[in-house]
Amino acid sequence: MLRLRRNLSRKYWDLKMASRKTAKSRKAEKKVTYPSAAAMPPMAVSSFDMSYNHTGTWRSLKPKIDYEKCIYCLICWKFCPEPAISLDSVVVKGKEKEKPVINYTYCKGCGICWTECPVEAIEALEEQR
Amino acid sequence: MEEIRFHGRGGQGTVVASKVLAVAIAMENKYIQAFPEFGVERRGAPVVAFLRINDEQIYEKSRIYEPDHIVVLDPTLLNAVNVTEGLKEGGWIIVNTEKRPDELRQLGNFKIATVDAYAIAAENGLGSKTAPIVNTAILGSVVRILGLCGLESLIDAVKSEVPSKRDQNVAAAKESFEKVLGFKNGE
Amino acid sequence: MRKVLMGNHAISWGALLSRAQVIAAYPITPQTQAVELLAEMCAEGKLDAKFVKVESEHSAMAACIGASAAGARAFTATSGQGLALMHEMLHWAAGARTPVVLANINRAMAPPWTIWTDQNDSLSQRDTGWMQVYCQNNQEVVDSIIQAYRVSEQALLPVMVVLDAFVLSHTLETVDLPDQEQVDAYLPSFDPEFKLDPDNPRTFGGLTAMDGYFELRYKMHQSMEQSKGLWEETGREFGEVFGRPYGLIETYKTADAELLIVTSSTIASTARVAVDRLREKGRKVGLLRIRVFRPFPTEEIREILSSVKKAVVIDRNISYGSSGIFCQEVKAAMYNTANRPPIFGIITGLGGRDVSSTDIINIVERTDSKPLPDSDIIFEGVTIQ
Amino acid sequence: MSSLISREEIMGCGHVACQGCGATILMRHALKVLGRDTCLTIPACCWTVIDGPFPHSAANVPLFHAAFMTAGATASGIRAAYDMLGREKIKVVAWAGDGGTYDIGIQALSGAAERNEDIIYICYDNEAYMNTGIQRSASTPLYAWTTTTPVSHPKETPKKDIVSIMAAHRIPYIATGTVAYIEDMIKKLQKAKEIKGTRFILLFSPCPSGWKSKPEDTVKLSRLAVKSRLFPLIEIENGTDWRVTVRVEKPVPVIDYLKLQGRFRHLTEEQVGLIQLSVDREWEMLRGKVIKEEKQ
Repeated sequence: MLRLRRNLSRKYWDLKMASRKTAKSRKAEKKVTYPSAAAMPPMAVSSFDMSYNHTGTWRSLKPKIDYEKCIYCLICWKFCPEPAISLDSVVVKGKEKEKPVINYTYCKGCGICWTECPVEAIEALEEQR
Repeated sequence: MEEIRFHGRGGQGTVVASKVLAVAIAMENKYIQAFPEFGVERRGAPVVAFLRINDEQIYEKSRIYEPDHIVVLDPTLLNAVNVTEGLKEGGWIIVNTEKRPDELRQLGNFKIATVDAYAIAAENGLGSKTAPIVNTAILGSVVRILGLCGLESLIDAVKSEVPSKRDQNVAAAKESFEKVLGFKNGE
Repeated sequence: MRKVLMGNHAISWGALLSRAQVIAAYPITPQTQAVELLAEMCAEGKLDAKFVKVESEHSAMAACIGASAAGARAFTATSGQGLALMHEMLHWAAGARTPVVLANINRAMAPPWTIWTDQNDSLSQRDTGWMQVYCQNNQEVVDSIIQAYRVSEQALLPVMVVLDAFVLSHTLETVDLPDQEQVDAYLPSFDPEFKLDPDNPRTFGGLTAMDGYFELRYKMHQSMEQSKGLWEETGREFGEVFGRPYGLIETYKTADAELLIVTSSTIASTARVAVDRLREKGRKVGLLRIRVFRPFPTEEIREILSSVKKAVVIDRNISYGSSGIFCQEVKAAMYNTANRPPIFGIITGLGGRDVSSTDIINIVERTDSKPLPDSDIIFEGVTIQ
Repeated sequence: MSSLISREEIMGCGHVACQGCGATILMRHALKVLGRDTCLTIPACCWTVIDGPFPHSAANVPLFHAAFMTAGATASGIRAAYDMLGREKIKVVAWAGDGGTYDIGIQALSGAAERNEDIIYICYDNEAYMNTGIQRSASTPLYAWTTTTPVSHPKETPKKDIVSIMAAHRIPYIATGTVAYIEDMIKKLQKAKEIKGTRFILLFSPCPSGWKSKPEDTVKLSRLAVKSRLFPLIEIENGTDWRVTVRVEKPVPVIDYLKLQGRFRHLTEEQVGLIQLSVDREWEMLRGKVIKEEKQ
């Protein structure tokens, strides 16, 4: 019986195992379109992230952080829906702080950051195109 | 192939009777097919169950129109429904009744067997006084008369298929096997 | 192990022997004993599975799909209205390529209320992407569920194992239960390549633009086509291991047949008796049983039908305004062939009306005087006047 | 405040949510709390689209797109599978809109809750069918405009009280949350994570496209909803122990919230008054149920 199991599994399942890839979501430079049905997985299963989609192009107003005014409260970072604000580390007045940095590749210019900023340190500039 | 039709009333265990007999016969390596009259069984209403027995696989999947034998679990059904409908000439009618077989000559040119299954069921405490459950108390007779399987197989089937009062049901089946009265009309 | 089982319990045993891991089901007459026994098997630990006692058939299939996508072998059983309620999710299971197995008990659709058999419930799901297997006895129900998982998990398409209400679901038959160890060897555990796994996070079924949907559907069809070979192979190997071979179709006395009865389910079983009785009368009659309806065994049907003088297709179903559904499919399969016999399409047994071997003999004999059918749809047994 | 928030971003950039989408801020923070050992199932809703097209996804956790009415059932099935496969630690989360929760999905949700499935069901509530183009749902508030409740016949019935419906299921944990009070939501999700059984989280999710509000007002609107007592932040244990988690001392008039949204532009003074009355009445009813009010 064990032999039969092995035979069967070789026949049907080894092939599948061989094609198994450990691919996690990969970064994609552009929208992936499979060249053929044969190249596609059997079902609509994702293999790539959304990083190709540069939503910064949606923006008509561009937020600009004035780090002179910034109190490093991180409210802008907290409320960013993209998230297009990442945290950098800086030393301010001898203290290590987390500094919000806007990633313009993805910032859609929604304006939540400049609306919520408690010290009006974020300016909305007309997008130059 | 032999085909048997069971007549009873909802709640009497008619379907269980056909099932227990089917299991008993299957133990002796025969093919069986047992089914109720497909529908909604209601307590007290007349019900019918069918049983086919064959040495080979059974392909016919229709209901039984011309049974070889009839089993009647409730004597009052003799007046309520046409129990002999389609019964093949010379077939057995096995009836739960106090009467002797020759008192049922009016049923026609059939072989008749009787057993007082109510009394047997009551003695063994099966069901209530007003509604004794007679399935095992008639199956002993069926096995004896029709010779479909041995009493031992029936007892094993009763043990495996009847959920409660196993010993009493086995006793009822044995008693029924002993007490059945057989009569061939015209003889 | 030989056992006496009703069709509903054959379903439960099929799921148990296949080691289903998640069962999600909702009760409906005439399926109830199947889920009752499964619940008992799970509660007693005979079957190591989780039974999700959902609040509808729609949810039953949704839960099966979720479970299957997460990597568990999922099972459900339903009938008639329940299957109709599942319709959306049947598409979902197939489209998501989740190898769920479902036992459907053919129950005629309401209104009026009815609980007896005909095939309109399952045939209404013809185009959902489910494979469909029509069983003729309780033995085949157990065997087909086991085979269904093997085919399904390779083809990544769900399978519906179909049986007649009451004629099988509530009928006790002698069933030879396969040995668990042998089943384990025959059916390896479910280990899908793509599953919901935090270690390899993927999104399933996301919005697909016009660039991909068509190809994915093409692949579904392709898998369906390829599964024909899988069914043949799986059925043949089932025979080697368990002594009961199966195929897409089953033939009986077709070698020299001039007239062929084509049908499915339990009518096919009864038709075998009719063939024997007609042969006793000197008639050269054969039987073709369509076991697997999706994928449709076009080639097999062509090969056999092209050598007979007449074919009678018996349908326990109807496509209103057209004809019997098996008949349509058989005719379509034959159209592009050179030798096609006249095909008589018979509708009978709707709503569970009994079909005996005598009825089938009558159907066959009524075609004797006719070289061609008077109509594309012939009703047998309906009281019209 | 920000120490509560994980610095790890799970939800990725490039998703296709509208500018100022509340539901995206909520997802971002929910995933931060839930962590990577989470499996999402999402029925038809805005997030069906937001996540991105095949073969892409912004979720970065396993995600199963489910049929509209099946979030509760699909999550139940995934849960059952993980339990059978020895992966009990994975958290199964249904993430559904108000349509998929209040309307078409309520049966599957109620079924899952009654069975006390070990799942977290999160409804992000933007008060209408936004993904299909702003049609009214059972969650749409009184007098609001939607494309199926035009200004000549605005919605005549109040928003369905889904929280009470879920409380009636006596599930172990229910909570409400919103964008402006992210820390409150984080604490609730952290608590929910540790509880077994069905946990229901209702997240109030401003939608600039559907509410005809400015994208930059998303946080402000959610704050005003809480401060006007229109959307109280509460939690309920076992369906019986109600608590207000963010106490509102001096409520702002509801008009402050309404006037920022185009969907309420047509309101008469009388209608505004009636909305205010209903908010006050609901608040009194809530106070009757609450055992404790907490200061934030």
